[in-house]
Amino acid sequence: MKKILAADNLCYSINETKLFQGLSFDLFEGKAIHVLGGNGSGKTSLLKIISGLSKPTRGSITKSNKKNVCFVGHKNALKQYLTVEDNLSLLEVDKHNDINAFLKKLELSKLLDVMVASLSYGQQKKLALLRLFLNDSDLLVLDEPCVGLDRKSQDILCSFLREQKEEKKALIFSSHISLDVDSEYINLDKAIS
Amino acid sequence: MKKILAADNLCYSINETKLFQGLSFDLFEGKAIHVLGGNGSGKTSLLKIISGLSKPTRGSITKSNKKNVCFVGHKNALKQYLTVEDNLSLLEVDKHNDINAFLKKLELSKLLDVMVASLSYGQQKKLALLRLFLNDSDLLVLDEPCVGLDRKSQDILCSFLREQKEEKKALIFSSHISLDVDSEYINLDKAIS
Amino acid sequence: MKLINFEFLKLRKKSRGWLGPILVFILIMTAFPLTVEILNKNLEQAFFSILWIATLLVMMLATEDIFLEDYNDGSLEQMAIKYDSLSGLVATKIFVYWVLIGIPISLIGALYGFGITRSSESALQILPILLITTYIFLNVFSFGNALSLTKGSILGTLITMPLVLPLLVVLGKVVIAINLGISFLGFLFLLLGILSIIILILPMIISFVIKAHLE
Amino acid sequence: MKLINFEFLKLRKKSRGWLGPILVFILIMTAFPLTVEILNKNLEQAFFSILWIATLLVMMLATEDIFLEDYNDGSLEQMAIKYDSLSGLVATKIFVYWVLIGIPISLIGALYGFGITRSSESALQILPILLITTYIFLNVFSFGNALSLTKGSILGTLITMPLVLPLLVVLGKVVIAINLGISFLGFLFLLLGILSIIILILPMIISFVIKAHLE
Amino acid sequence: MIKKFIHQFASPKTYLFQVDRAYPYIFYASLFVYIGSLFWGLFLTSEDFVQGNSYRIIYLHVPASFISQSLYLAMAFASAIFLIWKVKLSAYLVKSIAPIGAVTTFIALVSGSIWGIPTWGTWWAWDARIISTLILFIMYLGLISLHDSFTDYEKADKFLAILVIVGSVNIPIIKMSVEWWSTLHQTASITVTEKPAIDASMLYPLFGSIIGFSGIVFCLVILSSKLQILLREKNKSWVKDYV
Ligand code: HEM
Ligand SMILES: Nc1ncnc2c1ncn2[C@@H]1O[C@H](COP(=O)(O)OP(=O)(O)OP(=O)(O)O)[C@@H](O)[C@H]1O
Ligand SMILES: Nc1ncnc2c1ncn2[C@@H]1O[C@H](COP(=O)(O)OP(=O)(O)OP(=O)(O)O)[C@@H](O)[C@H]1O
Ligand SMILES: [Mg+2]
Ligand SMILES: [Mg+2]
Repeated sequence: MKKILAADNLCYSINETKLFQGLSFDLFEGKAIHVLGGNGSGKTSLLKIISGLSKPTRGSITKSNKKNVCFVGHKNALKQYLTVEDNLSLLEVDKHNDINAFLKKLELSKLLDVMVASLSYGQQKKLALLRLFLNDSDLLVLDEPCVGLDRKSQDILCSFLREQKEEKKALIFSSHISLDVDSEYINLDKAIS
Repeated sequence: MKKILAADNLCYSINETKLFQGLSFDLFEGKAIHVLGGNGSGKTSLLKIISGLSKPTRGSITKSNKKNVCFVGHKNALKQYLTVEDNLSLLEVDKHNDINAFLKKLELSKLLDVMVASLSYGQQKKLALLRLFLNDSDLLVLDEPCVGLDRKSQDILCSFLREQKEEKKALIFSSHISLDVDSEYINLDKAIS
Repeated sequence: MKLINFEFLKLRKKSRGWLGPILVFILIMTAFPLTVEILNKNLEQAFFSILWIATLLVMMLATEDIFLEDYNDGSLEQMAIKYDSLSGLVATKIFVYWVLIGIPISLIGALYGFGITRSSESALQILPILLITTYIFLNVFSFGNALSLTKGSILGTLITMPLVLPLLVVLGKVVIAINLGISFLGFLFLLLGILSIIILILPMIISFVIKAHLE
Repeated sequence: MKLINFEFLKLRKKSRGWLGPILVFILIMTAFPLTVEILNKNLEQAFFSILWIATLLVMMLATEDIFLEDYNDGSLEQMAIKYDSLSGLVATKIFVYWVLIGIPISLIGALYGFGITRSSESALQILPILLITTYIFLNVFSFGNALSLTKGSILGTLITMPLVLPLLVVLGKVVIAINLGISFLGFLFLLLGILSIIILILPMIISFVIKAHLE
Repeated sequence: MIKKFIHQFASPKTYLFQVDRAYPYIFYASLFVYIGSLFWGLFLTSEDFVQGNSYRIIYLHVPASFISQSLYLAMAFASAIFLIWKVKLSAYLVKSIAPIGAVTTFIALVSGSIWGIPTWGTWWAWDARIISTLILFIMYLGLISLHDSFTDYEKADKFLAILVIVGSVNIPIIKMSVEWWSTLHQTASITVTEKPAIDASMLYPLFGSIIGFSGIVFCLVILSSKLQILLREKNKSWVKDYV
């Protein structure tokens, strides 16, 4: 099994507030990690560090393949003033053939001409998840991907994640609701000193 | 039992897309309604109509007391560039004495000097919920109040809602996760023609 | 009263909101002599043009997110639920903007006028004109911004242009009156008249427009 | 190449983004004769001052959310994850802004120059100067906006004004050169030199700043 | 090697203790020099032929103008060190110089304006050097507000340093402004290469006042940097001991 990610003794603090200290873990291909913790425990901060957006205060992150990370965060990276279709064309996509299948599955295919701003909250989230579905990265970093999704879309997401695990992708995600994906747990509430 | 809200034959459509049709229900004091429905089924639209923000395409809404609605939506109504404390001072609050108690309960009391922009997603949501907690309205309209909250905060929210029910407030909320509050259900998926 | 306090707090804390426009104004007025070299005669002649246009632009800048911010973060929703009509809120907002931005800019403009024309009389004449003009501009641009609230469009700018241009003509006449020493009181009353009509009507229209946006 | 297409699409569709600044420019240039009455001599003298200041302001307006929008909606995050350095993206963005806003404004400015000075020669001389100047302004203001990314564009303006004011001085000299019929080629090369340094260095600095913001 | 050396030498702790020892001497020495030159300049020299007594404000104006630019250069230097070697101390220094620079620039502006009334007959002129001093003042304000607008100190330091360095392109412009434009304002009367253009009886006290004033401002910088260090490192154990 290949090691996709190794975190060694990560510490992160903002203005003297320590969020986590001495966090070490490995992530192998085909495995998933579910980051747990209360609000403000540092889940988003950890995931940002993993995806390379920010740097830990101390400790180090080693990735097997630096460029191949897919990150889906609280922010949707959608252009509100463009239609769904235009937003799709802005998406840098690896699997072009699957677009229509996914649009149909997520019940977005009728909304291609609608401006993103007038979509419902969950529909926007689904559109943002297309970035994940159409991507071919080795490491998937998801920050609360289920927020605002209805049951059906949650199931689609989970089954997609399970598929990805079988395809030897590595997953790390945070979520307050439990996802139906086999995973190890990291609890940040315990990591606070 | 007093009737707080009566909805009669509500229809709502945007650009020829019918979201719901012929929706009729009553809401009595001390009762709760949970609005169900998939993404884009019109939950937010319905709640906006109820709180008076928009008007139904057809049908009518009658409220016992027009001015006394508390609405918590997807948008937090927080000023990102102000500190938590300043945001609180902007909040029009009915129960001044409870502020500190709630801040403590929600673990926000240490963050008074922090800018809202640097709070975590869930912390911002909790701050937005203070509008609800400190308010003394008869009709509480909540659009997915649980989004991004951790288990503990969800429990605080639910127990607050149960209290409110006992105090003869009327509740109507939408949520994809089930809340531990006794309520009737309205399913908008079935209301689509 | 509470509303005024709230708006004051918000605008004051958002330094980009109020200090920003004032600084831009100062910078325009300071930069402009740089572009004409030190031929002081030219300076004086162009001064008023620059003054009016700077005022216009800065008021436009200042009102840019007078409603947009509240709309985006959901505060407007909350207000709309609480009050039947938003016109009180709108009028308050514009008033606060005027106090925090319009008045300082009028004072600074008059000061520059004094510095450049070297005549304390004309500076004193500019001051009331500026005070009224800034208030009018703020109202008109707020209207434009309310119209183009969600679309990120230039609809607002387009619509306000025909409203603002005639005002500039009046201001041009004022300058001539001041330069020739003709009484400028007539213009003052004209502007005051325009202002009082605008103050009465525009907030109501703006409130209506905003409510429509929130649907 | 893909980046350029993306940015073109985004800016084009956001009419407030590109048509807006152009309209504001036209507004200023049209409004200004109104404020100086029809004393045509004054007009010509003040024209260049107004032209430079209008250009400066409109470039400032145009870049206002060159990065902010992408930052707020999370696109910048995605880009930063994808690429080691954002300087390519930054340079592309600025280039697209120049093509869609800078070039039209330069053309319109030259046209106004022709209309007011009635000399096709000076209009032709203004054009390259404007083309270069707008590009420089866009770069500098982008820098300011990157620094003040989350804090509002006006802080950015405050920061960058001291950087652009010296440029205005140069522009002032250009006008004198044009008016006196002195060769303005020296200035052209000076501006070109400034531009080429800025084009090389600023996108890198901006990219660094943005990365820091995303942390 | 260099990096290690700098880090050792420039630890806020060492700095603080060194500075504490040297500070009183510098302060009293420069106070003495400044007051001495003021005394000399104000009471022991004769009236200027053209300007009368008003020229005596020179002992405030020139030192303030001089130091306001020097402080900016110092900031640029410290910023470079901070960005290259990540020396925290220099970030603290940059932050603590900014407000003092703003104040001295302000003094230069005001004293110049006051001086302008008797000599030029106006308190303000659209003169290149005056405007460039104003620009410097605005730059200081910009720097201060940039740092203030971030609650995250690390980011704030980084941004501040970048802006200082980019902004330093203005310093030569301010220096050269008098030569490049035809202006009302004096060109440099003291240069290294040429013979001074003013009388010795004015020159020496002027020199003295520049040195004295600089020393006093230097002490202010030290004070403010001390404050900055204590503020920023308040959670370190040695700071608790120190206080
Ligand atoms: C607001 C108005 C003024 C400002 C902003 C200003 C600014 C400056 C600056 C930046 C310097 C340069 C210091 C240096 O190079 O180290 C300077 C030097 C000087 N200023 Fe002013 N000044 C003003 C008014 C005046 C007036 C009215 C006078 C007297 C007529 C004056 C006389 C001088 C002299 C004699 C020097 C020394 C030149 C030298 O030896 O380098 N200044 N001023
Ligand atoms: N300037 C600051 N001062 C103090 N604390 C800060 C500051 N900036 C950020 N924080 C804290 O850093 C933490 C950031 O947490 P993060 O966003 O990683 O939480 P999270 O686990 O994702 O929470 P959520 O479940 O709510 O999304 C928060 O607790 C926040 O209060
Ligand atoms: N211009 C338009 N054209 C077509 N459909 C539109 C338009 N504007 C809005 N809609 C549709 O109206 C619906 C709005 O639904 P609403 O926001 O009420 O959903 P919701 O039930 O709250 O969903 P969610 O669970 O995702 O929050 C969406 O299905 C959206 O696609
Ligand atoms: Mg989070
Ligand atoms: Mg919804």
